[in-house]
Amino acid sequence: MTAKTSTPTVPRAEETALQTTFPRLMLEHAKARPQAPALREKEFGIWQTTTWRELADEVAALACGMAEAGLSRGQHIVIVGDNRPRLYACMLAAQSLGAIPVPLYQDAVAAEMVFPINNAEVAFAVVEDQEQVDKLIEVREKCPQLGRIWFDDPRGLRKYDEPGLSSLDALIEAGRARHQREPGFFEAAVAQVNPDDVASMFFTSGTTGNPKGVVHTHQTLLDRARAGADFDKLGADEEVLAYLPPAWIGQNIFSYAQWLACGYIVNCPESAATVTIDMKEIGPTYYFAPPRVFEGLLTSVTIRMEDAGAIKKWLFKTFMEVARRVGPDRMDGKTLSFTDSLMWKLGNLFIYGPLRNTLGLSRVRVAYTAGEAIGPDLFTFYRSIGINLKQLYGSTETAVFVCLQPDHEARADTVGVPIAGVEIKLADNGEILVKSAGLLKGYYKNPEATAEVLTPDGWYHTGDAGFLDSHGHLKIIDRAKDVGRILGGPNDGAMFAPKYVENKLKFFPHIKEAVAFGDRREKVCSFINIDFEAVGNWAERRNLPYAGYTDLAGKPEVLELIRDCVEKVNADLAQDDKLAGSQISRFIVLHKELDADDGELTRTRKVRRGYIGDKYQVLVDAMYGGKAEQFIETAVKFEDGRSGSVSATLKIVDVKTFSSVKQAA
Amino acid sequence: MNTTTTDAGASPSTDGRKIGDVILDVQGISLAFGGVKALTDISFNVREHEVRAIIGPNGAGKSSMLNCINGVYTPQKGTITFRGKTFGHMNSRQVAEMGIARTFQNLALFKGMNVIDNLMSGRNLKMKTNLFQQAFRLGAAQREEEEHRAFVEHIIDFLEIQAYRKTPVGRLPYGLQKRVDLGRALAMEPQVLLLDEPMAGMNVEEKQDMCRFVLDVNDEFGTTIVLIEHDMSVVMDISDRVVVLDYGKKIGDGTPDEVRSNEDVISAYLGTSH
Amino acid sequence: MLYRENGQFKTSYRADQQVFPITQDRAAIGLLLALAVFAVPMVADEYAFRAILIPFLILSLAALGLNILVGYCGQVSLGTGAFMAVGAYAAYNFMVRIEGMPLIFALLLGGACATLVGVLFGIPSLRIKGLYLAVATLAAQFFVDWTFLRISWFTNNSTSGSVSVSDLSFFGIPINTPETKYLFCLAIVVVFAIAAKNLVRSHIGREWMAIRDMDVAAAVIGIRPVYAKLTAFAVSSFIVGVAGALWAFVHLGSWEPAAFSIDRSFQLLFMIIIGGLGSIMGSFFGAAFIVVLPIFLNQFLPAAGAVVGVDISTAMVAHAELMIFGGLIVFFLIVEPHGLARLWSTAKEKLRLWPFPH
Amino acid sequence: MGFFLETLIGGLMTGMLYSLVALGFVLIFKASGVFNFAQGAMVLFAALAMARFSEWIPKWMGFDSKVLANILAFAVAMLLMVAVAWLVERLVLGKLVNQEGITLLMATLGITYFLDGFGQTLFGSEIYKIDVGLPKDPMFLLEGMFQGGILVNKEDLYAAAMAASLVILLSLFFRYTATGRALRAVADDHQAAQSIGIPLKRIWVIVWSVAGFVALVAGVIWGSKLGVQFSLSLVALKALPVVILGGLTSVPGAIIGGLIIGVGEKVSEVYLGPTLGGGIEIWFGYVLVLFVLLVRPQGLYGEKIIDRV
Repeated sequence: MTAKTSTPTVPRAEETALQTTFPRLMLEHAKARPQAPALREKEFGIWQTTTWRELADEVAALACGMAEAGLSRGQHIVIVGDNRPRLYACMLAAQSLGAIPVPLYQDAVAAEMVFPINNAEVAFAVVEDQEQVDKLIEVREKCPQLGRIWFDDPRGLRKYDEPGLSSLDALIEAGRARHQREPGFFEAAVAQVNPDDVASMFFTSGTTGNPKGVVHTHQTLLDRARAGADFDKLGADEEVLAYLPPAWIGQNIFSYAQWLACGYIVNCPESAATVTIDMKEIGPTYYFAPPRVFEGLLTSVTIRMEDAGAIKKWLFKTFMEVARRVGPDRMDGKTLSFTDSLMWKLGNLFIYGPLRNTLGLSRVRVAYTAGEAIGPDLFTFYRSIGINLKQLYGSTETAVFVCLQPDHEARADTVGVPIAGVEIKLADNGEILVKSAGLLKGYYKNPEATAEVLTPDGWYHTGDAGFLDSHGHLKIIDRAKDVGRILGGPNDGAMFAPKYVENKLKFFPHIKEAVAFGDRREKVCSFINIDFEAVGNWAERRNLPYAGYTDLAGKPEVLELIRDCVEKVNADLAQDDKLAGSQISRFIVLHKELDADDGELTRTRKVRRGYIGDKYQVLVDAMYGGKAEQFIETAVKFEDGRSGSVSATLKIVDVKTFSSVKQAA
Repeated sequence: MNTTTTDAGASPSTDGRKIGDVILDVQGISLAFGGVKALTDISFNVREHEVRAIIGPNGAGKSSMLNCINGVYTPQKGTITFRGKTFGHMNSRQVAEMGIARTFQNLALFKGMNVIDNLMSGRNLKMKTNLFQQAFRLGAAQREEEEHRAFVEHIIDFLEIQAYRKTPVGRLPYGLQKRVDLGRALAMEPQVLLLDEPMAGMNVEEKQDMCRFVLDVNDEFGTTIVLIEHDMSVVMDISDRVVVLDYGKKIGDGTPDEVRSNEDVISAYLGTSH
Repeated sequence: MLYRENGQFKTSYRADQQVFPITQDRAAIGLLLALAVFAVPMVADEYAFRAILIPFLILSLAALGLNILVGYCGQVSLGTGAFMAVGAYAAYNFMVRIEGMPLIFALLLGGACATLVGVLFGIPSLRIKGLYLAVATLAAQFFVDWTFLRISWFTNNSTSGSVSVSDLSFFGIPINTPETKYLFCLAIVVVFAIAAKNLVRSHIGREWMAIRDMDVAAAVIGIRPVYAKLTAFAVSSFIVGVAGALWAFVHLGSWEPAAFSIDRSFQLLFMIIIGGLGSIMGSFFGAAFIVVLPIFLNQFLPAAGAVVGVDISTAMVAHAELMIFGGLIVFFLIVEPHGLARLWSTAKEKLRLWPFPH
Repeated sequence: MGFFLETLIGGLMTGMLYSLVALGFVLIFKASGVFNFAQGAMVLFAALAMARFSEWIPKWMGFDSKVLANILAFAVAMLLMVAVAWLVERLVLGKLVNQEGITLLMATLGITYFLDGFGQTLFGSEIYKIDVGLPKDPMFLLEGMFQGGILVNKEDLYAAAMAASLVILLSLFFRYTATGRALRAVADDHQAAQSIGIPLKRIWVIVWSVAGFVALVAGVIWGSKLGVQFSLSLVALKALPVVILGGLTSVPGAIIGGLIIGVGEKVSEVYLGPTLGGGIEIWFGYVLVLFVLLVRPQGLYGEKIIDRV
């Protein structure tokens, strides 16, 4: 393939200073500022603080203990659990020994853990609590090599007599003893770890087939972590709330790699139920969330405002108007007219400030969204109330940081400029290729997969289709492989970018998920999942009675509501002749929510288009077969693990499409 | 306090702890209000570390029995022996000091206080600073407050009510209020815990939770538990021995199985609607 | 709305247990105190001191004391006036009978005597509850009234039955100008308010509230009703007694038993009902309200009357006052039994959640 | 001896009047669990109304038959009291259902203040006379037995007689009329009463009206004795200990209590007064009650309270 565009490598500062490892960084912090807080966890009602010194000691003990237990250089150790200080300590401990922590999703079912554990011949595991222990015990006979399991929270485990199962307390005790005997051992071990040794392995929940273990070294992770930190001038005084799954590289970068790179403070919430409270208390200065979280927040805001008194509603409406008008300009650093800035200041006093406060975002200096595209309304909302929300582009394989949006240059439809140390070029099929010091070393024990994404000359195939716009900002259209062609029909040969379409749909608060079909077909059709909370409220406000999700999804009024959204999308698509062909002509509002437990979404809630296409074949055929409605029965798994089935007869809705602007003109 | 517990679902409550000797012995208790006989000549005993249930139809005198044990009512006849000490009647304070705590059938929380304060009030026996120290929060008083707060926080963690810590108990849903009630009793670090219909008026999940907590308490802290229930099914699963009362008389006593097969009990229960 | 609580997290129980855990509140209260100490003396004139500020402070103190008994421990007392009287006359006797008795000690000793009497009349509360107790406390009221009226020893055999004190001083600082009197009261009130707050948030306070909310449950967890109730009576009467002494010494100067009649008792009761039962701050709200309202009416009603062409006599104003008080009591009992304090805290909650309603 | 009997009888007579006021308390407490502090205010209010209307009505209607005037005034005053009863139920009690006794007590304190203010605004605050033609001249009894006989104030005698007959009347009313039985039922158990279809609200209005009637009579008697003025409302404070002594819920209790305290305070005043410096009656009743309560927390005739858990 030949490079279409290419950005020159930006020469990177302190190249050498980066030649370090996570454990070394920790020890440096412990030496430089032993009393400074490294971690906080809300437990027993207050924020219990761990200083760098204490952390270092704990890690030393853990490392010695693990060494005692036989964990050695190059071996893997799985870490399963929520964000807990001691689990972080365990990762550091493992890395101190040159071993490789493999964080797994704590909400994964036991079966999903078998592959990673066997794939990496894992013999050691550190888990959070009884729940995880039970899972590992369950998979044990499938993974005989899994010899030792340590747990953080002993509640409920006192009477388990499972071989090799013991508490972290015990481990630390053993470790302390070893540390007594061989005081030098720990430092020596740390010294032997090189920046180019493998630091961690992250299993990417691939949309198809087995997950792939992405191998990263201390060097790759730290290089990107530092680059990101430099880009937004992160310091040691940042406060971060660690609330996303640690197994996800995003979380791992923000509350682990950058934590050690910058030495800021990571705070762990008390429990899933208290995250919002804890968020409000901590008020992070550096915040990261995938769009769905921001979406959730916004939805809750709108819903809570529904019950507000007339005056408040009026204030809210008026000042959100102002915000929409002047907020973005303000954020982009443009100078505002006197009245505008005055109005915004008023709004800040009455609405924005309090809003930021109740959301826990008052102190945010930098907030990122990534993982998937974010809706323009959503994005502008946060920026307009004075939160410096920006997009970033990257993936597990690139150690996250590829592109970032500089302050004052954040757009909803681009993902920013390539940051220090990143080269970008486009393949002729529009796929984005990346080269940086942060690229994965390869997929674990999977050379062919590695070969697919890594060219011999060190370019990584992101699998995304996109281009750099006139300002040098990267614009993503879709997954390269998903970009298809319309076959036959009026738009024959037109480009079909399903993800792009789906996102445009999902940007409407009432639409939760969307799945678009159209590759090698004559027109585009789509499945749609309503957002139960939002649409439910919408229905209540029109006192439209409904009995549960399926019923609501079937209501003609709701279908009308959705149709409007879809038409808007079509009108929008028509603006861009490249994408005009992707307009949606028919859709079905699904009778059940797409769910990861039913395999319809990935653990990171990305839709598995292919799988869904097969599962709901009848519906797809019905849409293309021109039927008006279609009966379907689907098996579902409930929260509590029981399984049952839901059935419904679904209306198929036709939507108006627009002729491309270009053609019209 | 050590908050490790065992999951009731995973293991029956009897293993992991061994039932000891008789700790509480009730002999020939009779109680009457005016003319009305509430209890007639009730005798039974409770062994250390066991879960002992008192069952019977509504109005069988179960609560009255409890109220006699912890000194709310004074029985006209009979004695209660606790750890070898025999009493005709005790006042509630003595009972509390001896390490007997209880929960109440229809919630008796302190409505005006939040969860923490309700639990803290359960620590009053252990708080020693005088008025003056408290008035000026002199070191001792401050320290005391902090220590006991820490203890109480462990109970909050144990009962999984972190999210409601500072909520006035009045605002909590019924099931949670029951939990707080239990928490207040636990705050006393009791040796014997009297539970008055802990599952009354609860839905299935709440009942399961409560069962788990009860067994956890019994299991973790070796607390002897005397509980009243009129819902047989619950009792039979979690208790070691059962006393059956009907119209203030004892009509059965033994293991759940023995009781289940006891004619009088069956008739008593068929006689009442459940 | 004004609250910005992000970053105000607590890393110790001490920090979590402060009276005002929120920075903004601490700031506000600090500001308020500063104003009271520095700004007020500059702006207030003699009338303001004599008619509003000093009575407000002293009655707040008395209400505070009563609130501990009624609001926190749930023991209704209609005899508060009596305990004030005891404080006043006891303090008086210490002053006149002991050479060079410092004012502050006289006040405290007055409080001590009130404590004794309070505990004495509190003893029935161990056996009798609610209404019966309320009436029993009236016994204190009438008996004490009578005592100071008829037993001339207490009034130092003054022929007129009225007694007076003069040239007060606080460790050499003469307390003779309205301003000094005001500051003196302020100081005492602040100290007592802090102490009271500490008590009600310590275990004794929890014992009181436990008795109030559910006495059987309280007994079962080992709280001794005797101790809880009597301490409540003691603390309450002590504060009330000191307030009484202040009222007599600082506010009145010369007085007779009528100054502490049953009407005073009711007035204080109203203060805590309107201000907020079981709330320290409520005591101040209530006092402020009931001190200011009559003054307001005296100004406002005649004026209003003049507008509609009716001339309103002082008697009518007095009657209107009675009616308005009566109406307000009923209103608060029905609409907001927790009084102004609750309104205040709800408002505060709303501000914290702003712009959200809940 | 003669002198003692005199005091005794005097005591009994005042006692009778206490009982009358106390009866007002008991009625209301039985029926609505409200300890009606406002009873005294109602007495004052009723008396004021009576006094003023008996002046005004002849003026307005231009006749001067004292009897007629009194009858009309009495009727009007009674109507007023019914109105008050109705308003109290509508505006206060109806909104405080199932509240604690103490809250209700405080509410009636509010009512007291309101009525005092309202009454004096309507009828003025000077001292007024009620003259229902009670003979004022003294009479002597048992002159044969003691020399000089026993001096008894006729007025008192009539008053006591009226009081007594009213008391009897009411107890009969309670025992034998349907409303009376309904009242008792309500007193025993509100829910139950409601469930068997007794209209609580109406009952309450009735009770308060009856109480108003009692207040009126008391007001008339005391008024014609001492003249109608603000201090009249303090009669309530006299009656409080009587009620408590009697045990809140018991009609006979109220009567006995009244007599005991009436006699007690007269006798003590006469025999201890001089030594203690007089004015004992101010507190005698209360201190007596205090001690009785220590022995019988529920008063002489009250039911024993058992805490159920």
